[in-house]
Amino acid sequence: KPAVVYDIAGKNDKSFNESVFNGATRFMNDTGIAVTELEPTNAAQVEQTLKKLAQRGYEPIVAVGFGMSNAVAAASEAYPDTKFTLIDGWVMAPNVQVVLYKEHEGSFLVGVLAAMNSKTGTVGFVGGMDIPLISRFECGYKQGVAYQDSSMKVLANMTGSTPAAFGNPSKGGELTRSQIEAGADVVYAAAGGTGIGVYQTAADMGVLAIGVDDNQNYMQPGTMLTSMFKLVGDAAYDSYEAAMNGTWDPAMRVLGLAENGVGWALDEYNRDMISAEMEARVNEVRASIISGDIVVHDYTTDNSCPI
Amino acid sequence: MDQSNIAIELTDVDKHFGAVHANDKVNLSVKTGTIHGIVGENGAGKSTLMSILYGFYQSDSGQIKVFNKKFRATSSRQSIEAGIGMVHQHFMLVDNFTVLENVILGSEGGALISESLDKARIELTRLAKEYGLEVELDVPVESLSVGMQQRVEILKGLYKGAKILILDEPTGVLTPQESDELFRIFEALKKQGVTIILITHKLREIMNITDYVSVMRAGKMVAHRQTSETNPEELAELMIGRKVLFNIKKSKAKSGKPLLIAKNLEIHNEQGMKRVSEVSFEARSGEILGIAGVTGNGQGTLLKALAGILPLSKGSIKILGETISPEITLNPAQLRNLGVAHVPEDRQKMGMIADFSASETALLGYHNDKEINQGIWLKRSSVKANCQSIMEAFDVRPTNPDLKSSSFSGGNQQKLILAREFERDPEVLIIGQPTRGVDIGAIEFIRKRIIEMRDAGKAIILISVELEEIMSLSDRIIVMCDGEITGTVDASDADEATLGMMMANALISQEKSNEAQL
Amino acid sequence: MTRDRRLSWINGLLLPLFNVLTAFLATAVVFILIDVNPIEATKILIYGAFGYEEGIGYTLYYTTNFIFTGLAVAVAFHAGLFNIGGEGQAYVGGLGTALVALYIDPTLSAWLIIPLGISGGLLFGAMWAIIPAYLQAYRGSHIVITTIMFNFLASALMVYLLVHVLREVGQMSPQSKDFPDSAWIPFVHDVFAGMGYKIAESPLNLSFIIALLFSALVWFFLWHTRWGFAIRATGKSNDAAVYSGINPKKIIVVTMCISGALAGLVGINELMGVQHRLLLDFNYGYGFGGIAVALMGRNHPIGIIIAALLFGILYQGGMDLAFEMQSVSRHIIVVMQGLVILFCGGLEYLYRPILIRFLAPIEASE
Amino acid sequence: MNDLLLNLILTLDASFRVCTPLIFASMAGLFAERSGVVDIGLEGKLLMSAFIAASAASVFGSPWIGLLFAIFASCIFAMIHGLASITFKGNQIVSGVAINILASGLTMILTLAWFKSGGITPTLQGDERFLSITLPGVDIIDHIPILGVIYRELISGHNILVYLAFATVPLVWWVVYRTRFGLRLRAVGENPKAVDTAGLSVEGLRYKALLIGGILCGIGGAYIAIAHNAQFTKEMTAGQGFIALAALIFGKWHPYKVLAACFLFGFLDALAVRLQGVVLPVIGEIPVQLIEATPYILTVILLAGFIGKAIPPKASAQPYIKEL
Ligand SMILES: Nc1ncnc2c1ncn2[C@@H]1O[C@H](COP(=O)(O)OP(=O)(O)OP(=O)(O)O)[C@@H](O)[C@H]1O
Ligand SMILES: Nc1ncnc2c1ncn2[C@@H]1O[C@H](COP(=O)(O)OP(=O)(O)OP(=O)(O)O)[C@@H](O)[C@H]1O
Ligand SMILES: [Mg+2]
Ligand SMILES: [Mg+2]
Repeated sequence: KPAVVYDIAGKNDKSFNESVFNGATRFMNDTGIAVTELEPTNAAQVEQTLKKLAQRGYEPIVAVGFGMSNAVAAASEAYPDTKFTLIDGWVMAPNVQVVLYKEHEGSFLVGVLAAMNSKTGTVGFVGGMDIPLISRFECGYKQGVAYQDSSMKVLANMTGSTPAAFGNPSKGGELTRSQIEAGADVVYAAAGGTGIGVYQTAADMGVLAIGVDDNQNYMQPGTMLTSMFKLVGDAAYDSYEAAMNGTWDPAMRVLGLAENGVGWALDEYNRDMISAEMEARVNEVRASIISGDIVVHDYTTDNSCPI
Repeated sequence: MDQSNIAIELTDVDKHFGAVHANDKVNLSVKTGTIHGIVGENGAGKSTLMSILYGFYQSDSGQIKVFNKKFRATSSRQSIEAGIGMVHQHFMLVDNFTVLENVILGSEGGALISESLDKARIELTRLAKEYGLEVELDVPVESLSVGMQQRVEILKGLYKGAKILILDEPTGVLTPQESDELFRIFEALKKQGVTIILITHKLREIMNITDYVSVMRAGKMVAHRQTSETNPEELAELMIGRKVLFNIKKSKAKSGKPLLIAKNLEIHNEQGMKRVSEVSFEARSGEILGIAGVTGNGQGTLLKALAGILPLSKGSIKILGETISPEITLNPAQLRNLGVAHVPEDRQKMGMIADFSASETALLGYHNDKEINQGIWLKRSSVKANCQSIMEAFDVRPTNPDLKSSSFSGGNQQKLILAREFERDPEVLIIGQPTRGVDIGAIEFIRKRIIEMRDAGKAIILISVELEEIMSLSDRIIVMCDGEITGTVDASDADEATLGMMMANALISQEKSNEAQL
Repeated sequence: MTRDRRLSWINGLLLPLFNVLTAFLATAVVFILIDVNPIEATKILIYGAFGYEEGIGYTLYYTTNFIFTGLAVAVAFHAGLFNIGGEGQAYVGGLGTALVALYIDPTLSAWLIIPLGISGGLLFGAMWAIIPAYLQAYRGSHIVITTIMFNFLASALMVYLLVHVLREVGQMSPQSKDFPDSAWIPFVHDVFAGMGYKIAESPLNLSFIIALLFSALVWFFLWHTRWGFAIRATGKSNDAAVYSGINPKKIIVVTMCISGALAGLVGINELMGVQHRLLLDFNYGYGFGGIAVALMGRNHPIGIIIAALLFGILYQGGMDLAFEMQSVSRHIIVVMQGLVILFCGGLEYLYRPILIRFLAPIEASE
Repeated sequence: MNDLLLNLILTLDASFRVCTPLIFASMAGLFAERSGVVDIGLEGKLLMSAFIAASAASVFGSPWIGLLFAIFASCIFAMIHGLASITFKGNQIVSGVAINILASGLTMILTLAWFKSGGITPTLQGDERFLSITLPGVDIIDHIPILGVIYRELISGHNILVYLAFATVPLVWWVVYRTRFGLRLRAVGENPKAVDTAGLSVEGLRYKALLIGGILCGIGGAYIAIAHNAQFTKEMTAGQGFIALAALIFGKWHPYKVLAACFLFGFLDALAVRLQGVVLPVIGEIPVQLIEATPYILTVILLAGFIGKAIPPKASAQPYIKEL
């Protein structure tokens, strides 16, 4: 009896809740097993929902988003025999499988790609809510850009400081506009729903944009350079599958380029925007990150960015 | 009488307001081209009846004929079109509109106001000439004196082509001079064949200018008279259903030491406008000091300052040993503790709180008293008991402390307020308009009580727009105008004419100052 | 029964009842529109709210918050003030509570820490109300607008603090570190366990008792002290207040402080009671809900408790609804809330004419 | 220097875009409050009409149809407010709050019911939305130094609704101060009894005012969803209705002053966007939150004193009750 609990942003956030949703749907289609989905409204309800699911014998229960850490901690303590999978969050418990991503690595890659595609020597970054998680994207991206071309300028903005900042396309659009007007010609958005406005404006003003979390290349074909995907959908899928096959284990999973948990999207939508040389370069960088020749700094380790 | 010249005919008009039966099967017929008076106690139903005629309220039943045509107004529009104009007890003007704008409102003609304004300007200047209703047309009405505002109301009616003009207590706020002016206008209108219905409490006016008079009591129409064939005493009796004596006899004042000495007061009102300057007087124990004057000439402001509501800008008040000055101020609470009682001019707005029970209204200003407070606890039981007793003392009906203040009639509300202020045995009493809008029966009662307080050796300062009241109560009278004292007379040798003159010649200077302001 | 009594019955009881029913009817229509069987839904909702111990616990836990904000709005109402800043005052009040809980010496006894935490909430809540109050009293600027502004300001301030000041390094979500156990208000299920009864776990904690306590306090304060009298007098008539020697400006400031303080108590239930840490948007929706609660409760503590309970039911039952019925979005609760506020607040007099016509006709008085 | 000028122009340009919905909303509020009805439901009306506009536009593939539906939806909400505050004499602020909450709930439920997605409508392609129009003669004037830039960046290149917004304000002024309706509107907001005794319908006037407000809000909402953006996303109005309300008070209920207020707030917003992340000499980097809060802080400060007392129409927020 698998279940999934989305965070406050809801499952249709066109961003990572949605890709979990896709993962769950995929599992349903493949196995025919129904996955119970829930979208609680506030902190108290998250915990309540998790406990209720556990109490009714649902498992594994996938919890989406950093916001759920406390709730999962409480629920897993109350129901020690229930399997929980927490994506993006952090809990220390024997029955909780924590899935984290090295967004900085993926961002590094798209940073490189952005640098290669910029003619003006300036690229932009639009973050959603001003929290370390997003700074991690930003920092990785900056490192990538600098790695490719240290003379590059990166304009970075956060949309806001409340969760609403993940769903404010107007502001996103304005931020993008200001960055473009200030010279940016490639803009990377790590802003959930806000990204929609970013890609829209980029398209309107004919500059390139980079999607995030899900593969968002389809959203503005022609101006979407690529997307820094983060396969949270797979995390959910795997968790369910493992539970089904009895191979589920609570070990923490930190997924980076190596594990192909993050990466850059190349599909029919952006195929002909990516030259062979770009592709080669990015893959080369990817390789050396995996091999450890390049170490990408993770903002959240010390809440600071070398660049 | 023959039907041809009947302007208005009401048959069995009936109206309820919630539980209040405001009009009870009222019949009335008014002859074209006459001045028809309507008298009655407060709450008798006069305003309601007229408002129904004017289409402001709708009657529950009964029928109305105007110029012999059956007529039922669902809004004032029909009444206006039928040729009825009304000057309400409380003016219906938009304060921040100019006179002109107020006049055209509702009958603008075109969809754009510019030409309607021009049209109105011409028409009004004509009317003004014809009836001597001169008003400045382009000033906001809030800057006009009450008298002027009333003219605007009359003009509104005439401009809309009124053949029947209803005036609800028009003279309540006017000086004798202004009233006479108004009556002159009535005559002019009458000559033009305009029918006038005049609601008033002042029998003098009825006797002087009406042709017919109808009397209402408790929602019923109790009598119709030809004015020439009746007299004030009869009317008064019809109104309240018993005899009343008009001027209460009072003994000579035994005035003692001054309890309140005001020196060169200068006071600004809430809006920061200077309303009182260079005013000095003293109030002695055992005498009533009357302050006469047209409303809006500073008495109101003076009253508030004496009661501690407004601060002084200059001068000083010595009161019961304390001294108030621009520097040292005492708030109303502190003054009450000293033994100063204050009956405010406006009972509805200041004196009471409509939604509060009588006992809570009776608590206003005294809620900090020792005897009703125990620590932080306000003892409602003693509050009620206290209210009960003062209600009995002043025969406030119904004698029920739990009743909402608003469910008392105006006069009873007034009595309740007086009771509250008198019963705590103060040394100095500051009283404003004690009987405004109160019926004769209540007036008599209230005035007696004021005299009693005087004879009990209190110092009383009395402000009233009713010259007759001032003269019958006061021992000394000062007349105020435009914020200054324009005369001081001993009650014994005061008469309406002289006082009127003192108020009036001031009127001229007031006009001046108005011009100065513009 | 006299007509006045009938009227007071109509206004005090029947009207609110009819209004709530209408709100639910309207909700039923919405359900049908998104083809969900309203009867089913209602069953689930009611069961979810009362059907089992845990559900009741949650219902009362939500109720607690609404009592606090409802009281806050009501007190302001009595002074003729419209405080729609409850949202922000609750938020900042929570900060006060949290600061005490976080920085006080945890070894102190809970008997000391918890009262201090409560005072912290009261103080900070009041603080957040005092500026709009001052502006209203001495600058004549619309309290409705200033309080709205302060809601936005509160959220900006809190986020800044949570992101840059109170969050511990490495912690992803903007939230403070946990409160020490000595700063936890006991859960009701723990209390019962202590007494040997076993009941289901729920966030319901002793803050609920505190809420009832404050309801009683407010009642006494408004109707049985001279200050309450002064407040109500000012609310009814500014002139009469001045005439009575009351200083309306002072009253405005004081009342708003009380109002803000009450709203500030949401923090003790949410933070000291349940979350045991300061986190984002713990106040979400309670401030505005309080307006509806105060209105439905006719600004009287008893009424407020009842109305708050209704909202508790909506929240908890609605949660279960979303849980049981996949096809029902959690946002249906928001719609219900809107409808309740509309019919119990904005359209509260919808039925008055009819009710009066039939139940208290004029003849009844004569 | 020239660079600074360009930046200024671009910021102003952004201000135009940002303040457009504020203008529509505050003008709507102006009609309501001038007639004596307080309307804090502006936010809700904006949100609802934004949603409806986006839905209709994507279904029918035309922004104009989207606009019409938006206006319709907003008017329905306006009428609900009217019913509550005019006919049934309820509390106007509460009714406004209700409308706001309803809107935020309904938009979510309906997106789910209609588009199987919580709080998002399909992205509008190409001319399914209002695109920016280039005014004639840009390339001619372009050669003139500063003027050219100003014309190209500032005046030209907005979508039609932006121009409409700025055309609306003088129109509103004219209606309020020059027409019979305006006269009656101002009167009913100051002293409804006077209007009543003049034989006019107080309720009728107030309903008209709210209806006009509904239309304006509808346009404002449509702008947000299908002109400034290319689809609806949840809570996308993000408090602009409240800012508009502030602007209304700030502008003392006078069309031109209100316009100024709207533009100021729009400018602040645009400036904030550009100041973000910028490290200023002495101050250093300004926290996002502070910038975010600036318009509110400013409003409060201004309310506090610089504009003295903002005196609303006397009868505003009071239902007109004739008999008890
Ligand atoms: N606007 C109103 N709404 C409801 N009831 C009212 C209203 N005005 C007056 N009343 C009630 O009508 C009754 C008479 O009011 P009113 O003030 O006319 O009496 P009054 O004639 O002035 O009293 P008195 O004759 O003693 O001076 C009172 O019960 C009062 O509460
Ligand atoms: N709008 C109203 N709603 C309820 N009751 C009212 C209303 N207007 C008047 N009444 C009540 O109807 C009765 C008649 O009031 P009305 O104003 O006609 O008396 P009146 O003769 O004009 O008294 P006054 O001499 O004080 O003006 C009073 O009891 C009054 O309180
Ligand atoms: Mg009366
Ligand atoms: Mg009258």
